[in-house]
Amino acid sequence: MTALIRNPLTIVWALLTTVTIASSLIALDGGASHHINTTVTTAVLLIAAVKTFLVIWHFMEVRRAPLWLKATTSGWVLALFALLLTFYFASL
Amino acid sequence: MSGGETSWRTSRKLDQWIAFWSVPFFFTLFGLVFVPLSWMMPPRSPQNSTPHIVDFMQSHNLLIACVILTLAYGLAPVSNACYLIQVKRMSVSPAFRYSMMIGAVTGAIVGMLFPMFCFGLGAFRPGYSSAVLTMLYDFGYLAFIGSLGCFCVMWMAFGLAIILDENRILPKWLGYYTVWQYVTELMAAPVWIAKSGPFAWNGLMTFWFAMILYVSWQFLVYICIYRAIKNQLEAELDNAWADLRPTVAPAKSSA
Amino acid sequence: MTDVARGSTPQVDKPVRAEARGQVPGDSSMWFFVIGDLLIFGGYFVGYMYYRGRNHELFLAGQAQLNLDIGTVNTIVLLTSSLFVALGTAAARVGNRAESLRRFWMALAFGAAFPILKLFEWIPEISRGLTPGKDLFFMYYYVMTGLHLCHVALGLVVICFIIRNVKESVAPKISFVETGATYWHMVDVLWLVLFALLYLMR
Amino acid sequence: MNTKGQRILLWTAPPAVALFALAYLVFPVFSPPLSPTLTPDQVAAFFRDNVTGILGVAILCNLIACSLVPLFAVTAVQMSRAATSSPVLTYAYVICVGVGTTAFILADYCWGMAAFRPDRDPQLVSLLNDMAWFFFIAPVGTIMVQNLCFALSVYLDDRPEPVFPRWVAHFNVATVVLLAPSAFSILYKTGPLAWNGPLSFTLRLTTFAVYIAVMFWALLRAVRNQGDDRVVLA
Repeated sequence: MTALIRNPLTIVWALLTTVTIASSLIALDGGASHHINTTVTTAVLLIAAVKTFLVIWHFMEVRRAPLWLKATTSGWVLALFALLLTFYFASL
Repeated sequence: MSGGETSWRTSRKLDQWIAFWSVPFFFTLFGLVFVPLSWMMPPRSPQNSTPHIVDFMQSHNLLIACVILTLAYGLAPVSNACYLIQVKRMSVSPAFRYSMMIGAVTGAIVGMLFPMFCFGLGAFRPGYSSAVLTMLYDFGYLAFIGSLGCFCVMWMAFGLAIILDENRILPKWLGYYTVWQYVTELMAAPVWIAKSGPFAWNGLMTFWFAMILYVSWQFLVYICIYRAIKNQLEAELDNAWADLRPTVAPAKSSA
Repeated sequence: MTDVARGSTPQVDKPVRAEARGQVPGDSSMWFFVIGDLLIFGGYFVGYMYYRGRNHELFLAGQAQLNLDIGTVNTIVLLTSSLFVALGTAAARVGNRAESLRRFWMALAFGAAFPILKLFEWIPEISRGLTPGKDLFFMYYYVMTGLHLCHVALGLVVICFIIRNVKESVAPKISFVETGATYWHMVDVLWLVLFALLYLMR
Repeated sequence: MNTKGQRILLWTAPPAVALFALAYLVFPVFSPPLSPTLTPDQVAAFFRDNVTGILGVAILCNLIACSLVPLFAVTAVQMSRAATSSPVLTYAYVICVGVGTTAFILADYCWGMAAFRPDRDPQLVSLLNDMAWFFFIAPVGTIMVQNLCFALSVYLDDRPEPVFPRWVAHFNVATVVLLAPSAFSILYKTGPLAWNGPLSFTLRLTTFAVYIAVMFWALLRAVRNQGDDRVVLA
């Protein structure tokens, strides 16, 4: 069982879980009254980007993949969240 | 012309090439009839005002479009047959072919002929009330864009056949690409609910994304089938036995 | 699509350890599917953000009705299931079939919890009249989470196939296990973005 | 391989044709064929006066709508025996038969619907009647492609002794030309091309009747000398 805990994947998982809870808390108190709150949105989206990157990099083992696969997947994460943020701020 | 050989007329695969080259003709005609001729596509908004709908439904071009389509829509089964013969060569059960065939039959009627006639009927007789014309307008567009199930089963069967096939008649990534067509059908379901915005029948999410994926898929499938026909060995053809033993004719069974 | 497979690498002679530098985990045409799916969903997400930009109040009002707790728990459930899939793949790669099997059963258990929690979330909402036809936000909410749920359902089937493969064959086909794992992680990635867009952003 | 099955299916065609002829003769809408120029009120009045006749034939046609499918099925089997490089023509033929028969059934439904409650708003009765005529007369596309596929399979047959004589193929191409005008019935309300005009109505139905008779005879001959070789269609 201890092998499980010290496994690097589990550490990544623990990080992901805590970050998820953190982003939920940010969303909860920051935007409880449910009106536009740019800090909450940027924080939440950036956290989601980090989480996505972690899952792709470690769980999907893109860490050991050839360069083109690393570039495509991380390129997707960056492009997507950049687009999301630009559309968000453009609409304010 | 096709096949590259000078004597395409005597090519042993003439029936496949004729069926194959009828497909671009049909799709170009399809595109010309729907877009420039009758302005049915890109779809008009479900929010249009009644006078606008009545005016569109009374336009004579719809009738001409209807005539051209009723003459040419028989070619849709031919394009489906092109897919079926490639699936027949795959190492998969005939069940995939038959479900595609049944999907094709259903799709041709509910997805093409019936909506086309809805528009034709609107334009055929000036006397109809705007309520009837609006109903035909809605029915036409919803049947065109909202016919989901028959195409779901076709793309699912085609995609799965390609993925499971060991003879690698068609490339595996095309199988996954075909499965996405299934996803776009799911995405088109909300057209029956939303009357405006991105989920209406002319919306970004349901129509335009699906159109981008479908048109690109159609080109890729078409190129892959061209290669599949071209690379098929002469010995594998169904008529290969015909010139070997003229007298006895043991047709190859392929149950 | 960068990876138009000129015939994917034959699965038979693939080296067992994927650690060899520059080795694509799993079948390369599956990566074509994963990248394509990410692109399609990327398009849907950007579409969502665009239409949200045109009517913030409607989306904010809709979000107020959502159940954030189940959303968060669901995210953690999916992450845990993804962890066990990754651990199971690692165990299968070193040939420890018993351990790998246990981990994949755990992954299946957590994975199956996701749709159940999703129903616990949807049914009260629908009975409160928050149906897809209510407004644009709920249409997006049900269509996107619904489409994702279909991916989860397919993913659960894939995990069952992995379990069968690991349990029955003496030397489990590593590339098949990796392919299934890649698909499941993609489903997890899509949910992470969906969770942020639908539940958290303001 | 005995061809008893095919022969039985073939011999279901003559009674089916007899029933279709009966339906044609008894159907009030066809004697004489309703003119497209009738106003909705006249159409509604016509349906009110002939409810029993129309409903009777609508039910009969509903029952026998697919009675010719066995004949087309045997045609598909014989086509698959032809030595062409692939069964693409046979598959296209089968799908066309499916689509064509469905169109006929939809026409029958619309007439039945119009006669079910003739006291409906005349506009709706007239719409249903128009729709029925559209589905009955206009969709010749599939029958044309069907016959072309059949003709092609005969022309491209590499067998030492072909399944069908070549004149059957020529005949099928001729039917395609004869059936084509009725697609234009959508454009006109009067004149030869209107749906009750000689070109669209009489020519089309006679061509179809002759087509069925000729195909029946040609198929009988083909099945008889099929001898012992197996079928490719599977």
